[in-house]
Order: sequence, then C-alpha cells, then structure tokens
Amino acid sequence: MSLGAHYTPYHPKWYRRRVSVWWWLQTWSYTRFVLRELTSVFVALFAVVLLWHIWALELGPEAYARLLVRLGTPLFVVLHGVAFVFVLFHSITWFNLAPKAMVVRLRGKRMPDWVVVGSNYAAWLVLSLAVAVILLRR
Amino acid sequence: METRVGLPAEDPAASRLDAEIPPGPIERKWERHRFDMKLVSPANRRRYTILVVGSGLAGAAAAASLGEMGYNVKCFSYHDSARRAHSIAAQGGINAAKNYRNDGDSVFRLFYDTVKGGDFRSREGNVYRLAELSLNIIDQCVAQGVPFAREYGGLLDNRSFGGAQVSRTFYARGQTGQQLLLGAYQALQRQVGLGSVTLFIRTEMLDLVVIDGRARGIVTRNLATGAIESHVGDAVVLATGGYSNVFYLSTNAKASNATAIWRAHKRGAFFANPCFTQIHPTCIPVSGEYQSKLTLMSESLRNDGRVWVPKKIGDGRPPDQIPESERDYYLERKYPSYGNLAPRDIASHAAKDVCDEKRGVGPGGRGVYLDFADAIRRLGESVIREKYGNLFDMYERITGENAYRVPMRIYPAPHYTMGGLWVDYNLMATIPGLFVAGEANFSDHGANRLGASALMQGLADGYFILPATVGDYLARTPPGGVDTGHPAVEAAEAEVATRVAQLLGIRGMRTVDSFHRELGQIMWDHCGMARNEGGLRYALGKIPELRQEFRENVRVLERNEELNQSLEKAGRVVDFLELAELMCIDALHRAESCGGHFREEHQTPDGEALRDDERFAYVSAWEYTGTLARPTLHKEPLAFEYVHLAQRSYR
Amino acid sequence: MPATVALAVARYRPEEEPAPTLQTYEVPFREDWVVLDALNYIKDRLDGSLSFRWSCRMGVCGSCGMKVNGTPVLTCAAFLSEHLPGPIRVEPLDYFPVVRDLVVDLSDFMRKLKKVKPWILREEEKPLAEGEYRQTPDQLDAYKQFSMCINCMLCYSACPIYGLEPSFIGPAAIALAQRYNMDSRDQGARERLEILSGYDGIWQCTFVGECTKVCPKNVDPAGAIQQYKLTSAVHWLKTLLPWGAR
Amino acid sequence: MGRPITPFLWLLFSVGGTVSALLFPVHLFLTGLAIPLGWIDPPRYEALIGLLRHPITRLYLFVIIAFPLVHWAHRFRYTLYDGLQIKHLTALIVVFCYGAALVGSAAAAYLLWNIP
Repeated sequence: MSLGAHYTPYHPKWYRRRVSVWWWLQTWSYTRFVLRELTSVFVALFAVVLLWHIWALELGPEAYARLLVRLGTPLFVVLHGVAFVFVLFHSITWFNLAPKAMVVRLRGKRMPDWVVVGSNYAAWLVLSLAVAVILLRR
Repeated sequence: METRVGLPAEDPAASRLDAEIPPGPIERKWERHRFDMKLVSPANRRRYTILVVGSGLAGAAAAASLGEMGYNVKCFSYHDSARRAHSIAAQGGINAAKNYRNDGDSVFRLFYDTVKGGDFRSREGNVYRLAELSLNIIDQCVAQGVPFAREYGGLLDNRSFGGAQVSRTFYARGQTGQQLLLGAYQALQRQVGLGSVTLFIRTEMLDLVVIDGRARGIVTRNLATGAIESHVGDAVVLATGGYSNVFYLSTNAKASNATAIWRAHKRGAFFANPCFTQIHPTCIPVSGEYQSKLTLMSESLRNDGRVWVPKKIGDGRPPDQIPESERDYYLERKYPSYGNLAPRDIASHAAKDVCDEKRGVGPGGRGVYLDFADAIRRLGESVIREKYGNLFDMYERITGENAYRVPMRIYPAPHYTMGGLWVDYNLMATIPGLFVAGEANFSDHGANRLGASALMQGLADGYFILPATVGDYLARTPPGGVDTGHPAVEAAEAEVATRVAQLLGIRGMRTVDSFHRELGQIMWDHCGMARNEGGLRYALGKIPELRQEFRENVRVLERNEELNQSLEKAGRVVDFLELAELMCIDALHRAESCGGHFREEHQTPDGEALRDDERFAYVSAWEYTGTLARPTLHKEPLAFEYVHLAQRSYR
Repeated sequence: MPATVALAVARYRPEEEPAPTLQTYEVPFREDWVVLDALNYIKDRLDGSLSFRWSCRMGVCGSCGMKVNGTPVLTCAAFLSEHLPGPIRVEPLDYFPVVRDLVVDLSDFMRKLKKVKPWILREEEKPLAEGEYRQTPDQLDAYKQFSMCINCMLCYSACPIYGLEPSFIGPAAIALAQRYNMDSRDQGARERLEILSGYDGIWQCTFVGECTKVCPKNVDPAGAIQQYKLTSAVHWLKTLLPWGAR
Repeated sequence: MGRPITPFLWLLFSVGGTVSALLFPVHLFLTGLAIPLGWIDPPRYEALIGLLRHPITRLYLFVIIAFPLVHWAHRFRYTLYDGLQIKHLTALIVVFCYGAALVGSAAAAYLLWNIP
C-alpha cells in the first residue's frame, strides 16, 4: 500500500537532484545524526564484552585473571575508550530527545521538557552509583 | 494618445439598480427569503457544475459547502496550495454577536456598528444578514476545528476591536485568519477527497465566458505550463479578493490582483464604489525605496497599545526621553469615548494629520508610536506576550526592534478595498450566473470596514449565503448545455491568447514592476488617504500616459510555455492600469467625504469627513463601455430605515 | 557593515540547461533586508528573469521557503546580516523537483497531505443549532503547537529520509495528522492509524530531528512522529490481547 | 513487505536504548577503563561469582545484553539503509541484524542458565 512517489503531472523538464551517497557528510547535523546512530554499534560491542565477562567467570578464577590481563592491554583500553565516548554520546542524545518522544502530562498540563530530561539524568546518576556500589563491594 | 478623462456629467437619467432586497422587517428578511427560494433536489445537484475562482476564506468556504451539498464544483487557485491565499494574513479576529461578556451586545448592535462604521454607504439588508450569520459562522468554524482561544470553562474567549464598544471579536492568538482559512481549507480538502470538488492549483483565471447573457465559464492559464484552457459550468463564483495592490505598496500579498473581477467587469459586470479603499492605521512604516510590500500589525494591538506623537514639531528625542507631558495621545484626545479604538479610517486620517504637521516619528517622519509601556506596567509583560507575542515577534523580525522595550512605530497603509463588483442581495453580479463573494464584491462594508469584519463577511458569503442563493439560481436553469467547444468559449480563449502574445511581443526596456511602482505612487499621492479634485484630475491625465508607455515599452521575458512570472505580473498590471482610472473617476464624481474616501474639499471645520447624503446616498455602479469610452454610472439608492443617517461621531 | 553583499543564486532554465547552475549577483547591503528583499532587488533591477515564489512577506503563507547557505529557511525571515560576509548561497528546497530557478513543485506533498485526512472527523456531526463545541484551554494546548504548520516544506527539505525514500509521508503531514488526533473534537484517530503506521508512515522516520530544527513555527514534527510511534506501538500491544482493540 | 511487527521491534529498540543509556556508561567505565588502568582494584572472583549466582543478577544481565542487542539491530538496520542507500537488500540486512541479536541473546540465556 505504498503511496509511491507520484509526480504527476511530472514535467519532463523539471529537475530532480539525486541524493548523494555521501549526503550524511554534507552538513554537520547530518553527520552528527549518523554518528548518533552508529553509537548502537558500540552498544552492541559492549553487550558482547559483557557476555565475554560472564563466560570467563563461568570458566573459573584462572579465566577471570586472564580476562583482567587481556583488558589491560593497550588495544582493549583504546577500544574501551572509544566505546565509552560513543556510549556517553548515546546516553546524552537519548535523554535529551526523550521529552520529544514521550509527553508527560500531570493534571492535564504538559510537563516542561527540562523536567523530563532532568529526571532522566537523575535516574542515570542514581543507577550508576548503585551499580558501582554493588559491583565494587568487597 | 488615448484619453477617457473626465467626470461623467451628473446624469439624472442614470439607471437605478435594484438589489432585490426582500421585503418585510429587517430581522425576517433573510429567513423569509430563504423560504421563498427555489431548491435543487439533492439527486439533481450532481448535474450542475459550479466554477469557484479563488480559494481564500470566501472561495474555499463556498467550494466546500457547495461540494458538500452535492454540486459538482471546480475550484481554482493561482497558488501552489489553496492554503496560501492571503486570508491567512488576517491577524486580529472575527466578529460575532454572541454577547458572551454580557456587555449589551446583540445582532442589532453589530448591525448598527457596521452600518455606522461604514459611514452609511452600505445596504442595511445585507449588513443585518451578516450580523445574524456571525453567530453561525463561529459555531461552524469551531466544528471544523479552528483553535480559537478559550476561557477556563471551555467557552470561547473574545476581545474588543476598533469601532465597537463591546467585546465581540473571537481570535486564535494573532493568527485568526490563518486558522480560519485552514478550517475552510480542510473542509475543501475533505470534499476533494470525497470527489465532489476538483481543485486546480497554479491556475489563473484570465477571462469570463458569457453565453446568452449568462456567466457560463472561465478561461484560465496554467502558470506552470502556460496552457490556456477553458472550463464551463452552470454558475461562476468569483472570490478573488481585493485590489489594494493597485497602490503597489499595500499589506496585500504580492500576487493579489484585480484581474478576475476586472475581466468580468469588462464582460459586463458593474463595478461598485471603486474609490472606497481602506487605509489601515497600524502597519509597519515604509523603510526604504526598494520596499516591495508592507506589513500589517493587527488592529487588536490598539486594545492595549496607546497611540501618540510628540507635541513639539520636529522633536527628535528617543521616545523614552519624551516626558508624559510632552506627548500627544491624539486619538484619546480627539475621540475620548473610543480613544485608541476609533475606526480605521478615522485613526488613519488622524495619523496622516499629525505627520503632515511634522510631528511624525521615525525615518522620514512618517510614523506614530504605538506604545505598550502602560499595558505592560498594568498587566505584566507575560500577559502582553500571551496576547500578542507572535505580533511582537513579527515586528521584531521586520524592524529589528523589541516592542516590549520601545514603542512600535506604525503608519497607515492600503489594506482592504470596500469597492468591488456590484452584487444584489443574492450576491449575484449584473451578469446572471456570476456570483461574487468576499472582498471581491462590494456588499457589506460601505465606505469603511470595521476590524474583524472581513473574515466574517468572507465566511458568511461562502458558508451560508452562496450555498443558498446559487442553488436558487440553478433551480431556475437547466443544467449543462454548453461545452468548451462553444464559439463563445473559443472566442474568449483566442482573446486571451492574443493578449498574452501581445505582451510577449512588446520587448521594451522597462520592467513590469517599475510601471506598477509608478502607478502605485500616482494612486497613493492622489487617490490615497486624502483626495481632491485637482489631484484626481492630474491622476486621470497621468494614468493613460503610463498605460500608453506600458504598451510600448514594457519588457516581458521569455516565453509562454513555461513558468513566466513577468508575464503573469504584466497581465495583472495591465488591469490595474485600467482599474486605477476607474477608481479616480469614481473618487472624482463622489464629491463628498465618507469613510475611507476623504475628499479634502468636503470636511467639517475640525477635519472630519463630511458626507452629502442629499446627493450621494447611493452605491455607484460603473458599467464598462470600452477602454476609450466613458464608463456609464448606475446608481443603487440607499435607504436607512433602522439606523438613522447621522454624522458619524466617535468622540 | 559592507556596502554590498554577493548572492550566489541557483538558476535553472529548463529550456537551456540540463542542471541548475549558480549565478552571482551583487546587491546593496541593508541592515533591515532579508534574503527575499535581495532577491526582489535582483529581479527588479538586475535580472528580471529570476523566478521565485513569495506572497505574504510576514511568515504565514509558506511560499518563500528556500535553502540559504544550505539550510532551509523562509527567505522573508532570513536577514542578510545573519549570513555575512557572503557570498550567500540561495538554492531551491531540496528533494522537490525544480520547475525553474528557485521554484519547486509541491504536488507530492499535496497528495500525501490528503491521505492523512487532516480535518475533523466525527462519527456524528453535531447540528449547528446546538451551538459550539467546548474545549478547555488544556485541551486546546494539547494540539495547538501542531496547528501552527504553514506547509512551507522546510521540514521536507531538511529530512534526508524523505530524500532517500520519496514515498515517506513526511514530517508536516504527520504533524498535521497528529494535530487532529490530539484535538478533543476529533474522533478520527482510528481512521488515520492505517496510513500513519503503514509502510510509508512513521516507521520510516529515524528521528534525524532536523525537521523540528528548521521549522519556522515551532511545530515540532519530529516530536509528533515519535509520540505517534508510541501510540502505534501501544495500539499494537492491545491488538495482542484477546479483548484488545480491533 | 508489510511490517506488522515494526511497532514491536521499535518497543524493544526503545527499551534497549533506555537500558543501555542508563547502565552502559558506568559498566563500561568501571570494567573497561577504571579497572584495567588501575584506578580502582578489580573485584575479587569470589565476590563476582557469588553475585552472578543470584537470580536477580542473572535476569539483570540478560536484560542489559539482549535488549541493547536488539537496539543495535534495529538502529543499525536503518543506518545501513540510509547511509549506504542499500534498501534493496532489505531481506539480507534484516536477517543479519536481527539474526545476530537473536544469537547473542540466546548465548546470554545459555550462559546465564548454566552458571555453576
């Protein structure tokens, strides 16, 4: 049930520009959009890293020790550094766009955007602290 | 060189036009008339084709309503979307005698205010009907989804406007026209979706086809391809707006023009009161010689803004350094009971007077202050922002000044034309089957239109009057009978093609716009806010000269087959050049002052318009008799049974 | 402030050239001039053949949208002074066929707009005699933002998805559908659902967000689309339930 | 291709996006940067495996692995479409993206189920 791109009465002389394959490099805002979308790659990579952690823990203390050594190599540190930047970018864009996607109403009045954004950041802070405390508990 | 100069002699034998106003008491006329009308049965409506030219408030409303009733409707717009029509630019609001404020409003009061506001040059019967319908219009618009401002309980909010002492203007922030037009546009789109209306965009009407004395079709030009085409039908509705652009600089959209009504006039439709033009008091002043359009600031601003100029001549101080005692709030001084809400013609004229005294402000001294400092102090900036925020933003966008801090500068500019094609009570022109709606007709505003009445009239015509009266006309005529192969259609097409070819063939040196600008200057100087016999005679000498030069020296570019904006424009300027002359003839013949028509020879000792009801209590309707011939004057006498003729006073 | 400023204007004369080219004009610089004034100056004094559409010059008719230095704007609101030192590049809106110079053809949008039924739909119309529909300021507030759309097409021109997938209904049409969905007087949300959440509807959108950024009327089409995604997803979940919405 | 399940995929995408936005930065910072760089001491094996045995931890880990994988699959799919203009390869892309997410989620489920 596609509407199709009808251009009737399409005048043969009217000029239609083709979109370049490099359209996303033409303006910074498009590039930023594509970078935002590519954060998902790092999200997925880190999910795989988490899998690896679990696997190593399951194999036993030696495997866990090897994992720690492996994580300390420059390659992994750099990879994690890059991933961290992208994941942060993901978090920030995700929180900032949240009020657009979700309108919160309280007694009929629309909550201002900053309230929605603010509560996202607050939740982020609380959850991060909780994870850190639980994970690093001795 | 051609001339058609002259004041038509007072012709006692001038034919008297009859508007066929139904008999009976005024509050029963429309109801009674509707009952007496013939009806087309719903099953037969499909067989009738109605051509609606224009898709603004009146046109879209008429096309949508007629389509909904089951007629086969074709609607034409020269824009690329019907919603671009200039009705969108109306900001302030729409009047309705709902009396929500319990401030003594009623249908009769709206009727009374409108007749008085029009300086007793409108038809009582029409105006009463308009006031009556104002109630239905609001409900209809609300049902269509117009986002009117609301009060806490969910009822509509309203405010006051010029020329009225009650609060009856309903609004959607500063964009009422836009929202009303969207309402009508949606109704139209809906009918397009249902198949009862066919919409022709980028299609300009260039001629009217009259067969056996009836309007049966139109000739159009496709603006994108140049194709000349014809459409025939059983009735034609013109809803093509006003002709303020004859002044070149006006608040009208750039494309607004008189071509449709002027060509219909040349085919036999009488033109009524062409000299009744409205100069709106609150516009952003002209800022340079290259300006191509003026911008209106809504009259609603006068609710809270105070108009003033310095008392001293040539006072060059910035406004905040002029103490209260050295300011002249001249509207409040001269018209204490209406103050800043005096009607438009009066407010405009007063602004011109103070600027003529060299007390004007801003570049060139052509401006007065509209000051919100008091209102902001009284109500707070946030209230003012809520009420007028988008207008203040627009002002800042155009002038770069923040009107919350410094007073706005405003000056009058051409805005609306009360004149237009003559129509009877049924909105039918002197050509049977030709109906004219909205600003294109002359019907309801007399010599001056009150604020927030244009939207009301356009919608009354489109939603309620035409659907009834067009049906009544069609019920008396069998459907169909002509096609585009009819000799009269072909002849009209050939004439249009010849005109286009002539324009393309001139190949002169001057741009179309330069002619338009020169014509506009002549009209503004001599047939603008104030007129006198000498000036009008001068203009009547100048305009034919300009027309002659146009014919020899205009440069129209390129060819017909494609989008050619200079060709479009040239055709419109040709018509303005002819219409301008008729405006001056009318202004010259009407040796009185009334409403927007201010003849300097006819004023009271304190500078107010001085009517001559003895000689001029009539509608002047001009019949076209050829480019070189003197137009023939017909008169429709005006009788005032309910609102007694009196010198208008807003003091 | 400079005395003059250069404008590089896209010209396309279909009878002469296969693709648009840029032509440079030197116009006087004035503080209070917008790009549209400069174009009018060119048309009036330098080159009468330049074609572009405009109408109201007050930001409501939606005719004069063009790309200025790569960004879609209303040229009646784009001050020259914001784009100094120049040359200021003026081009037609992206993704629509160019008719001539700066004039584009919008038929595609006109056709799509109709599909989302942007008018009040009611199961039963109330007769006029019963008076007006009531609506509280809060109910008005729910859709008011979306009612400001002037169909200027800047959002389409800013949307790469529309460029890549011309069948996409697009930002303005969806925002206008939402304008009616959210109106307390409207009962047509179900009727619009099929087209809005269909193949060419909201799911094409990847939330680039540029439509909202270029909107001169703060309509926020991107928000409208994302909000509708949630509506559509909730509707989908409900259809799973045995007693759910059909 | 009709897409009746798009709303469902979008819901999973949104959940994945939210979960990863809230929780990934802290996990990534601690395990990927702070610990390897020696800014803090790594948790002891016994503590971690003890934590891991708790059913809530297992559920938590499944959520923060599976949903973000679908989040990636959904987002990356459109990035491939638009960035490379290869929408004609829809079937292949869909199988690759969602397939990979499915495999990853299954692996997570398997590992988390089999913790000693």
